[in-house]
Amino acid sequence: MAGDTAPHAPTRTLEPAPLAGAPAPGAGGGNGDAPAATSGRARATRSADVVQTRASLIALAVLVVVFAAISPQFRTAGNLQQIIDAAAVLAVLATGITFVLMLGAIDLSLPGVIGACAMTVSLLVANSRNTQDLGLLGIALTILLGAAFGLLSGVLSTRLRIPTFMTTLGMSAIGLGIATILFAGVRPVVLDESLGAWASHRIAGFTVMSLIAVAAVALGWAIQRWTRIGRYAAAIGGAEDIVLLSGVPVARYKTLAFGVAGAFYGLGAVMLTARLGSGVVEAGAGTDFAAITAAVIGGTLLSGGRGGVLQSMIGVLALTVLANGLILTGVSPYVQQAVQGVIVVLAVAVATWPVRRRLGVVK
Amino acid sequence: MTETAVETTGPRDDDGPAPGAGRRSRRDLALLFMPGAVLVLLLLALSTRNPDLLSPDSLLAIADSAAPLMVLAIGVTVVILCGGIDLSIAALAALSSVLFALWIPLFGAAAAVPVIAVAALAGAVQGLVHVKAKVNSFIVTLGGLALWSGIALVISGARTVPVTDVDAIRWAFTTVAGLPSAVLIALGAVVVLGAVLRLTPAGRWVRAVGHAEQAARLAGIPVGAVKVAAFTTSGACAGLAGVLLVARTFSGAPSLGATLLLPAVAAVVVGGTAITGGFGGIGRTVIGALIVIVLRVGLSLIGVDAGFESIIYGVLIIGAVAVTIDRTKLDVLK
Amino acid sequence: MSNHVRPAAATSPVLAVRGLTKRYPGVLALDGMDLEVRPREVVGLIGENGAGKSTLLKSLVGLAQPDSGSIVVRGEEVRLRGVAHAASVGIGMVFQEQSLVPNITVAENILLGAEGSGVRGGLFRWRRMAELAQVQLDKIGSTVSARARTDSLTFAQRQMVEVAKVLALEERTAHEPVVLLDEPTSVLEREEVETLFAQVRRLRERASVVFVSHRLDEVLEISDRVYVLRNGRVVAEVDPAEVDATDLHHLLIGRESTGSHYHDDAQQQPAADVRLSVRDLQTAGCTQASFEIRAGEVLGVAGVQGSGREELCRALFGAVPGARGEVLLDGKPLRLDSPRAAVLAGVGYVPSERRTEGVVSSMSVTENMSMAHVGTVCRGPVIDGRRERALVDTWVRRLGIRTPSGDTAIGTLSGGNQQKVVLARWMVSEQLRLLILDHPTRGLDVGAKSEVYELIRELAGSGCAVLLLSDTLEEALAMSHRVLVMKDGRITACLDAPRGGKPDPVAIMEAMV
Amino acid sequence: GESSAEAEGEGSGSTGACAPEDVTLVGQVRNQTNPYEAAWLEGGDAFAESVGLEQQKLTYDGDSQQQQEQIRQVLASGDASCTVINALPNGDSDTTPIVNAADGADAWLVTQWNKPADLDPTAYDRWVAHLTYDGVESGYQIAKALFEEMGGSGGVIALQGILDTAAAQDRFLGLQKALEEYPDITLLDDQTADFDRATALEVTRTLLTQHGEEVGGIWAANDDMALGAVQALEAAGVDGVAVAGIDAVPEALEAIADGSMTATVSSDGPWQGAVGLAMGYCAATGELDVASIDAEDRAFFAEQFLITEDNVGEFSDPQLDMSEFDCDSLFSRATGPIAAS
Ligand SMILES: Nc1ncnc2c1ncn2[C@@H]1O[C@H](COP(=O)(O)OP(=O)(O)OP(=O)(O)O)[C@@H](O)[C@H]1O
Ligand SMILES: Nc1ncnc2c1ncn2[C@@H]1O[C@H](COP(=O)(O)OP(=O)(O)OP(=O)(O)O)[C@@H](O)[C@H]1O
Ligand SMILES: [Mg+2]
Ligand SMILES: [Mg+2]
Repeated sequence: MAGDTAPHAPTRTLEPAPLAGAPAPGAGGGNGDAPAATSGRARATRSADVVQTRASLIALAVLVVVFAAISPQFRTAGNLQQIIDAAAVLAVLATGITFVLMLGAIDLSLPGVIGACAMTVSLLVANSRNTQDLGLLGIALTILLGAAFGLLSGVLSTRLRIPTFMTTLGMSAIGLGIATILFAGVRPVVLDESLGAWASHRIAGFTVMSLIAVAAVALGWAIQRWTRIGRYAAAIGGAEDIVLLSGVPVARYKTLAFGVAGAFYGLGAVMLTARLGSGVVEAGAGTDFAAITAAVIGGTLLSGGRGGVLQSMIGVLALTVLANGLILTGVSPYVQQAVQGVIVVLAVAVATWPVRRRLGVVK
Repeated sequence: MTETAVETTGPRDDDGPAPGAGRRSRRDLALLFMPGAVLVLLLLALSTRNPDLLSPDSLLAIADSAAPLMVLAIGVTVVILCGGIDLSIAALAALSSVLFALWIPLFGAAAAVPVIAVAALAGAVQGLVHVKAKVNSFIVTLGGLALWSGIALVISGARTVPVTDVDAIRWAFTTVAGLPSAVLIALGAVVVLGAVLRLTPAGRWVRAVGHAEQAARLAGIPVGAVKVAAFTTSGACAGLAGVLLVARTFSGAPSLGATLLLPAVAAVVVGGTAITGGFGGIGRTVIGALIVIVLRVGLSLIGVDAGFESIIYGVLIIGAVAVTIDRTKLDVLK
Repeated sequence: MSNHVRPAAATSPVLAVRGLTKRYPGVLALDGMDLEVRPREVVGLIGENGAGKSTLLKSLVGLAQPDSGSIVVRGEEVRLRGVAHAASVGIGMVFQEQSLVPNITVAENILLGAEGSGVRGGLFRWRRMAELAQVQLDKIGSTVSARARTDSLTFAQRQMVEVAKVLALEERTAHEPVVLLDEPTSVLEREEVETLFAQVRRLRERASVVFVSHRLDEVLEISDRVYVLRNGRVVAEVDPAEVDATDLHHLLIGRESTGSHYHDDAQQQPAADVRLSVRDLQTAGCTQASFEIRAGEVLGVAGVQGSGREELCRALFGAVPGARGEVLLDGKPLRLDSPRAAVLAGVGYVPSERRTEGVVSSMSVTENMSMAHVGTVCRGPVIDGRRERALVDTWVRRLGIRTPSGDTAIGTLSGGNQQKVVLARWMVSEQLRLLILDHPTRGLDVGAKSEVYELIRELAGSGCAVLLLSDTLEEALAMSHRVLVMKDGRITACLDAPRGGKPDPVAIMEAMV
Repeated sequence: GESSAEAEGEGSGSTGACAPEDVTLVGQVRNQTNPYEAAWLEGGDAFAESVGLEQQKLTYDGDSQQQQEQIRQVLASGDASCTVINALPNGDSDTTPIVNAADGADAWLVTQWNKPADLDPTAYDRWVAHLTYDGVESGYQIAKALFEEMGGSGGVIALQGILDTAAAQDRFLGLQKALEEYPDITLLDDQTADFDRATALEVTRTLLTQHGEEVGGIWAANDDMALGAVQALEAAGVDGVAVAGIDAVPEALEAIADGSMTATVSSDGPWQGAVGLAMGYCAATGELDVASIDAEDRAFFAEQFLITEDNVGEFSDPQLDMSEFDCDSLFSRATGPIAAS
């Protein structure tokens, strides 16, 4: 038979094996979309993981380079600050939603939760509507409220066994309802100076809010890396049935992951309120899709178990740079949205193109 | 070993003594009719606050209101069945409404045909990108959402495009034998799509791809083609929905119907179709769309404040799903 | 070989099952099962597909709730609520590689849900985690790094991690654990089986083991006592020292094994015309493969894990992206880029991974069977329900598939029956010209295996070419007319294996490694 | 008036004959989550109370489909000939179906803000009136106030509303008109911020980086965006940039009072909420003969008020003057017919 004397044997470990391979139960749910698990296939998936993150980074870099080349304003230090400041809220929200996406679940509750939390915080700190002046305590209570919303989403999803798409969609409506009731026709203007300073006071050129966001992201990353909530969320997203078989109370940890996410949304709502200067019911409109898109662009997949807080941050920066750059390069407002949509798809497509064959099932 | 997994992910059997075969199928039957029962219960409950809701006129108005949503929802059902998601439907419907309004002077009533064809093509493009570049359908269609609304904005000059020749769209808003024609058109779409999915191999292919794409591929099912076809169908349905919207507002607009996305997906889920794919069907979505519409309009008519209305909507929609979905069909809950 | 030194018969059992009954819709899976497991012994469990072995094991870890009967652990009756509960009384199960989470580290997997001092104050202490996991890995002498990501391990390595994970039970209970192994060897090569058996013997020093396998010789080799199950009941309890495989076979299927297992006498001479001709097939894992198969010929492919034989087969079916080469089926070029094209050209493929690649488990037997060639039951574009039912009934009867009805979800059938449905999926087509079988008898009981062999013979007899990747070398030799041997992605030999003149396995082994 | 009104009256004339207690009052706005529309509904409530009725409040979340569904359902429940609807159509395209539905059900209708140019209330018996504000005028007025504040020279940036709305387009036209009169003012950039506060904040910050010192003023198509811009200026630590908006939401009034905003324009939401119901109520009870209303008043621009530092005190606590809703003084705020564009 053909050439027994190959100059060198196939390098079995150097290159990741293609899809075909040894027996491989996608360990996860019945849909077979869980990460494949043979050595060959697994190595492929994992390297696809790495490649995807790297590709997102490259896409971000390309965006930066292109905009910098076209627009002199884009290159300024002031604009860098602006981008960081603009990314702050989305960064916090995306950190939160990453915990949910890691589970393989989805969260559409942001508009409602943020609306309710924004109204709550603006009514708890010194404001134009009532005589409350809880200051930091008010902010803490708001974050707790966000966490409570998250926990409720989690409890409803896991105990009633309802798809998270639906529970969180319903939760969004409930949150908006609560926000509307709290609003009662008059917008509470935030008079609390320290909260106001979040948006206006600068330290080393960055707003307080940006620094808080950095801290929050770091905290999110730490939770993901060092706590059961974070680690189990990844494991559950990787193979929920197996985690269950190992005796882990999956429902509890899913719920807690939603709770953590909710706390971040609560913080995000406080930041938005600080920025807007008053309690706005619709403060969270559109943040659900923005946060999910950011996370997914960064390589946190909707199927769960892949990505993470830091990856999501790549997406946050990419989206912010894109919005900023399109304005600075003078793209007509009429087509900005369309251009943004195309670039997002292109960026993801180009990023995955080299590994598309190894990706297996893509939903 | 292979079996181990099958068994462990199989139906949960923790509900006490073994149900006999008979009881089991009764349960299935109950689940089958649950969405319908929820719909009836909701109507009855709402009518205690507003008895007019049950009048024939009112019921017909509900059906009429539901028509565009229903058409959108059955389209996205096909995509969801094969495991994906289509977020572009509402934007595509808006674009279609603009195209329809612009093309009526050229083609008259027949403008609906090229409009639906263009929408189907748009769906197919998204499907191809998803299949060929292996980009998550969520992202592809999210990009689509932005792109189609951008195009609609540009070709309409960011304005509402009025329909000058109302006769050209009369077919879509008259009544036939006492029934609004929009309802009949929607039902026609339901019947055609339902028949294709039930009677031809297409339905199985879609479900097989949704349940176990790899197994489907290795059984020789043209997985890529099935997915592209699903997105094409979804696009075509969005096109038809756009046409129905024009017949409702006598104009096309770049934001017309853009708010129907989440209600449409909610209709699919409330009907009992698994959001993870594989299980469910068109008929369920029809009931789901009606439930969503009853919730949307019914609640605003029983006279509670906007805040409470929203809360009740949230609670009821979660409650509706809680009783309509068949949990044994969801291996892992996402 | 174990020397079958029985522990004192008087020792009270660690685990006893009394009158256990479990009913599924249309099936009595357990029918008053009685058995016991004593301290430090290996209990073999054999039975046909669907005899209730897995159901029993699942009941023992709280994954299935029996309808009646009792489970007694160390003299105390328990009602197991779930895996965690079972673990707390010292019962653990190896679900094979199925039960490792791919995207986390080995240490996390081993300690999953029971991190102990690996988590302090709610925070993971990664160094401690690694140490704790290493203790378990050391027990079985595994060299795997506790910090490695699980999906970077090889198949055999993961199996070891699996065992280490179950052994971690010891740390959590005051008692010696009972370890349940459900068909752990069905996907292993002989070498790996040896490693596993070494672990099991070591395990017996400190635990009891229940071992399920369809390979009777293995059961005889490792067990101290063997229960034979049939229809949810124990029909015999035997001492491995006193029986041989033939006796077990007899007990198992209730009748004498008919002649040769492999139906050697049914092997016919293949036709002269070349059915499939492969020139320079090239993929990432398999280089310059060239060979031919004649109509009616069974071509075996032998090779160790990673030899590329699976990739070769998948490439022929169009399931390996980027495969190149000149492949002619009956003289016509075969596209290598789509399974669909292969199916339309008359090629069939039975993947080794039944659960994720073979069946769509929540769809019905009928739908699974007619999936590939649904055209044969269509009238125009519409599926003809009556014709389809008739076809399925025919094949259910012909292959003796045990299913409550054609509408049953295939996932609830036993593995053997699922496999038969997958085979039928290809056999329904009149135009089947080449069938690629990847480990077709994996997980099948001896009876079912024999039936599958008969089917393969029949298929070949009718002129279909068969490419066969076997579980064992013995199987490959017995079933094939010729055997290709692969190593490191290359074909290293091609041996004739005519009836009565089968080559020496040793020669093949040499070409393999 | 056009004769078509009389000609088409078939049985259901243009004069109502409903007993006051049989009238159903329906007020429909986008949502109750912003001060302007909340005030609108309160005005409606006040009017309803003054005639011993209750207003049914509908909100549709800025969702055209939901608005249509609600209208259809309100009209489908039984006899609608004594139903009065005061609606804020979501967009131009939504007015036609609302009008047709009301016409088909013989309900009394008043619409505000949005209407396609070729749709004329005089062609209908029971579409009492359409009232709106001259967007060109409001855009122009605040632009002038803004430019004056800037001393007649410098650079401005414009924040547009949702691009496909007439309001956004007209107001922007007004800005351009003012720009022609002030040659020393340059429009540095215009971007859309979707009438949204958070978006306006981001866009403004980006534009500030781009144009830096050049920015002397920010023209916003509504107050929400203006307030977002104010917030952005504060965050960027920029002083001395004038900001103007439209709508006179309470926060904007406060901002004008404390000097962080220059001007806004009030349309008087409570009055809008009340007057629409009042028109329908008078028509339904027969006190107002729709056919006899001056054609110029069937589709009119209502009076709007430029608010600056000088007069902000008068607007900070708006009170409804109930005498404005007597059936014979309903059109007192009309400033002229809607110019066909
Ligand atoms: N979840 C389930 N739902 C319905 N029937 C089931 C389920 N699990 C098992 N069964 C049925 O119970 C019977 C016993 O199955 P079990 O899996 O215990 O057999 P087994 O001895 O393990 O077979 P194999 O050797 O093929 O693994 C079979 O007929 C099977 O079809
Ligand atoms: N690009 C590559 N470079 C080097 N080696 C590769 C490459 N791609 C695949 N391989 C190796 O080739 C082997 C192909 O494995 P395959 O599963 O086909 O083996 P097999 O002989 O079928 O095993 P088994 O008999 O157990 O099924 C894999 O082990 C993989 O590591
Ligand atoms: Mg292999
Ligand atoms: Mg079994």
